Amino acid sequence: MTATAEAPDRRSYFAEGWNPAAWLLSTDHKRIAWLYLVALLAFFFIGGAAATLIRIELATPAADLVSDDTYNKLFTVHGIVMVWFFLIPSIPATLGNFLLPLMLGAKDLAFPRLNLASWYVFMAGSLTTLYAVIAGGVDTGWTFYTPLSTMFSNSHVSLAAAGVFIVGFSTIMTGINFIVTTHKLRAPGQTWFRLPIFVWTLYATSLVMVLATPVLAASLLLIVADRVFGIGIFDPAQGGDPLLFQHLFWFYSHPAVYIMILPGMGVVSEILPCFSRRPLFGYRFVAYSAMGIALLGFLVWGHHMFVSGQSSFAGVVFSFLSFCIAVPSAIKVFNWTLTMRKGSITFETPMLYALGFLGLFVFGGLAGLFLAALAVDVHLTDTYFVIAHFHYIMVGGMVTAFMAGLHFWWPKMTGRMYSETWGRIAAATTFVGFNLTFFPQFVLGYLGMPRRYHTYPDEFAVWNMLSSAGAVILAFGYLMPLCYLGWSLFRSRRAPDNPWDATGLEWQTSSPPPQHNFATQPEVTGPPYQYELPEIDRPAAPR
Amino acid sequence: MSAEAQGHATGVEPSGEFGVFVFLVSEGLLFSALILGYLVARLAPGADFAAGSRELSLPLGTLNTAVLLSSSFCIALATIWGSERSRWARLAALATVALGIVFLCIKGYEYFEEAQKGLLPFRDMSDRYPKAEPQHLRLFFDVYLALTGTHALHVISGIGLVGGIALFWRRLARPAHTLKLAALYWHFIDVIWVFLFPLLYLAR
Amino acid sequence: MTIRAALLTYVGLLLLLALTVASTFVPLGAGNSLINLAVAVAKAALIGMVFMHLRRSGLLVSLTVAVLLFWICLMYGLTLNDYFTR
Amino acid sequence: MDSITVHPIEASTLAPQVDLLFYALLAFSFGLGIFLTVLVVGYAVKYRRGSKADRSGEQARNTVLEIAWTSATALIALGIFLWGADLFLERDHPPAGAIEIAGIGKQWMWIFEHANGRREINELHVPLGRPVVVNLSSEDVIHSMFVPAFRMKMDAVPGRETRLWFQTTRAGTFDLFCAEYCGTQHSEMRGHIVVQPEEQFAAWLAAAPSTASLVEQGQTLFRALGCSGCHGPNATVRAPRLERLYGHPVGLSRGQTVIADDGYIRDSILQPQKDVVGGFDPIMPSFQGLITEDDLGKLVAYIKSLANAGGPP
Repeated sequence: MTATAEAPDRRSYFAEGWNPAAWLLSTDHKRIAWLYLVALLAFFFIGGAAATLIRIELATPAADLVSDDTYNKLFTVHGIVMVWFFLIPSIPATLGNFLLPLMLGAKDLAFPRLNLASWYVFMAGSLTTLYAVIAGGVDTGWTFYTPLSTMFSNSHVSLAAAGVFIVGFSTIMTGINFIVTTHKLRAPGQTWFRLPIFVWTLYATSLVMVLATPVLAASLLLIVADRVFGIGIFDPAQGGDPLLFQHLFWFYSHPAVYIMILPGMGVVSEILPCFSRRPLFGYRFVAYSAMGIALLGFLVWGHHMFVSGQSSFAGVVFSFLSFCIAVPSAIKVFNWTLTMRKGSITFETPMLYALGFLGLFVFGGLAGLFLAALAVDVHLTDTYFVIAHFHYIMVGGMVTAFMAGLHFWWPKMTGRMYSETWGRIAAATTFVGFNLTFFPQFVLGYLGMPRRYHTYPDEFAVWNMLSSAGAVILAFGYLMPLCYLGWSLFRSRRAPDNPWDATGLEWQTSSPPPQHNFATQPEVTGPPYQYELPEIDRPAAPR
Repeated sequence: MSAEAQGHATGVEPSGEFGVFVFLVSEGLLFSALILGYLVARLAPGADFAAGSRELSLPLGTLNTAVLLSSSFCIALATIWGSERSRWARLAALATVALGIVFLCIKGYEYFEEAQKGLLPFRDMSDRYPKAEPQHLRLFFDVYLALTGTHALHVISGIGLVGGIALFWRRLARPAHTLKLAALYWHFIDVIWVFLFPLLYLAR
Repeated sequence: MTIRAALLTYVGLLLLLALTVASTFVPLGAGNSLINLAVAVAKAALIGMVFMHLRRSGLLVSLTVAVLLFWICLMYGLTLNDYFTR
Repeated sequence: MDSITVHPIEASTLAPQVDLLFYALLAFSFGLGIFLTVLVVGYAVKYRRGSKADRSGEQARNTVLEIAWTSATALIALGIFLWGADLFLERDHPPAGAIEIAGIGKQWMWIFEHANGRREINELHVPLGRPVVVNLSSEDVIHSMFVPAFRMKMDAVPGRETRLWFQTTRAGTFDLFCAEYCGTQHSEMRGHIVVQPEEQFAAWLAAAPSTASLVEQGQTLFRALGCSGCHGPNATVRAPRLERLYGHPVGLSRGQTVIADDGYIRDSILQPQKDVVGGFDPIMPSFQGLITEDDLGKLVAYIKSLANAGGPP
């Protein structure tokens, strides 16, 4: 505990012990982050494979690759895996897990064993669901709408729901751990307004995790109870109400969208200042807007239900609240943009991804305005417009931010640099591939193509073909980093402690960090993002 | 907030307590969501949902509430004695577990009786229940089973937790502190029942 | 929390239980539900304040409990907003 | 279709109004999106490392600016909200004199029933220019009736009745989709809306195979199911009479008064114990699960037809 007689341990966490137990039983948050990273990447490619099959099937209007039943199971797997086994834990459980203690100047999270347990719970849950998928599949869609899921589906709904339920526990554990860590383990001098924005967004995300996930648990519990015992709380034949399920489900699932996007916003808030060599513009407003989004995110779930039979009055209320959440999101975008002003900008891979995020997030967010506007939503809801909108936010936004963060902190995590050239090519490829895949879907949705359609009328063929073509490019964009990042682990030059010349406590320790993160307890003396222009761009001293 | 701002200065103890409370918030929302199902059914215009309440056994429900309140009292004593390093702490914890088991037994007996009457979905109700119109009763018992079942699962995990601490008392680094955290969970289960009892048994 | 405080709380809880059960035998219409709810809140407050020593916990823990109550209000308010206006 | 479509056909009175808002939003989004893109790309080029741009006088915050764009965003959002909500609320007010059609979703087909009893499957004929109300229900899971050309969509929820209305503006055949995922053959649950000029529609309707009208079928069911045994004129059991019921207030045993609308009649058949009429015993059995949505619609139609029948109650 005290740094008295012992010499500071300079061996990195990465080098220490390479037997399975040293990784699988480690309570070191940095190693647990790796456990999560490997698991999540596997799930990302499982979900991606399902998406690929979906896009191949949809390349032509007729059913020519898979049967309708298989198609339904494919999009269900894609949804469940991507939402719960990739997007929800993506940045928090990997980058967050790795960086939160480092950014706070702490030795570990508040509850290291709980952290390890959360990974095992995650694996138990996700493998349960995966087993349900292999054993025959689930065909309810990731939304599990009743009474389809309770009374009419003959697939493995209970098992899949149980898996998701278990993964929920892991999410809550991570949330608790992050909240307590942020409150209790900040370095001396690190006041709330000296925290990096990434910590703010992780904190906001954790709040949402702890407050929303139990409600998902309740709704899944009731579905399983209905299938097993016939507890018909959602069953109209017993006087229950199927819409209650939608209320409970979206009470979780809309805030869950913010679990997915908030950490991405945090990552971008770290990267933009670093590569612009400028402090983050309007730091306090960005921090407040993260908390604002976490709160407002709970008030808007009814906008998924405008045509569901919910009362018109409730529809109007939820529409109004949905427009309110546009405000904090817009604040962030304006502040990021102005951060670049009068900077000294360089375009390394993380910056390219971050700029890509900015573009895709802006257009995805603006599409949200269409869906919040009641009369327009009546036409667009349950069509490909919605699909395009949330993929712009979750894939264009979140996955791009995840890639940005992974490239930004890769040298810190591994102590190795990757190929900058390949990094830039991959960033550009994903950006182009993404837009080609998902922009046509906006048009398809406006034309009226409903989502979850296995076959479709001929008039939608051209745009679907374009979208499928884009998906091929996108797939290459995601496979490339897997190769060159993997390669960099073995054959690549060693990274310096602070390759980007960035501020923030995590860059003050070695790359990769030693087991207990810091040789001496760091102290924080000023606000974050104290970047200065390099010599070459420094203006003449003002008079 | 002054201790807060110090960050590292605050010890592990408040972290544990704070962590448990954050967890209880999560648990609280789980039950709130289930109770919302109850409210939606009960507040629906017309339906005589609360009539199902008359089919429950008020004496057993009252007794069970008293049992659970007593268990809370027991574990409160256990934490007091635990902080005084008294041997009584472990005994009080065991008494808490015993009361928890009594609670489950009574609850189980109630389920048994209700299933006999054909009120629970464990048996086919259309044959068993004599009235022609089981509609509202059925929904009431659906909600009843979901709420009390989830609560019973929490009692079971509480028994495991407190029982484990009592059994492995000597092997724990700080048994009294661990017990204090477990007690928070136990009291929380009690608070949930305090709301379930009037909602289900006293709706009439 | 002293043993005396715990004992007093316990007795108080049992009295409240007796009160709420007894009140169901007096037909008061909606008043019954109101009494039951009030008693439940009182019991929960007793358990929370004394047994869970919320009284002595710091601002942070109080805030945590407040967050729970606030979010329950959000959930109930916005959901029932639909059911009452259908 | 070979040409690339970007704009769906407008075929209802609502469609151009929704499109106006849609294109207004599109213009705003592209305006703002391109402005931000230009700004980001512009800054990226202008302030790239080593460029000759003037970097003096930079700020890390500007509270006035923050407040300005926060309130600007809020105001614009409020404007779009009001516009969208205003248009949306029209759905609660179908024009008077609309023709009513029963629409039933069922895995995996749409069944429509006209007032005169003519049924069609996966096709719906409607007269041009007349407002049409479709009363939606579902036999099994949630479906959603979606006609892109009308910019109109509504879920059909089991256990209750929902409603959508439209008024067509051009003749032709338009796509009808199920928009809510409803199981294996969800994407096959498609059909057409055939909009015909009034005379043609009337001819089509009249050419119906000689089935009885909905009301007549309802009357037959009313006897077949034994409803008339209690509710009929010669009934021995004391049950409320149904003449002049629809649209009139009913005093309930709980002391409240409700207006007997479609939902009330429906609920009274399926859940008779829910709203018992004052002065009567709760003896009616439930028909939940015993009759199909289809038959339920006929019964409701029959009971509605009794609204103007008979003498004073």
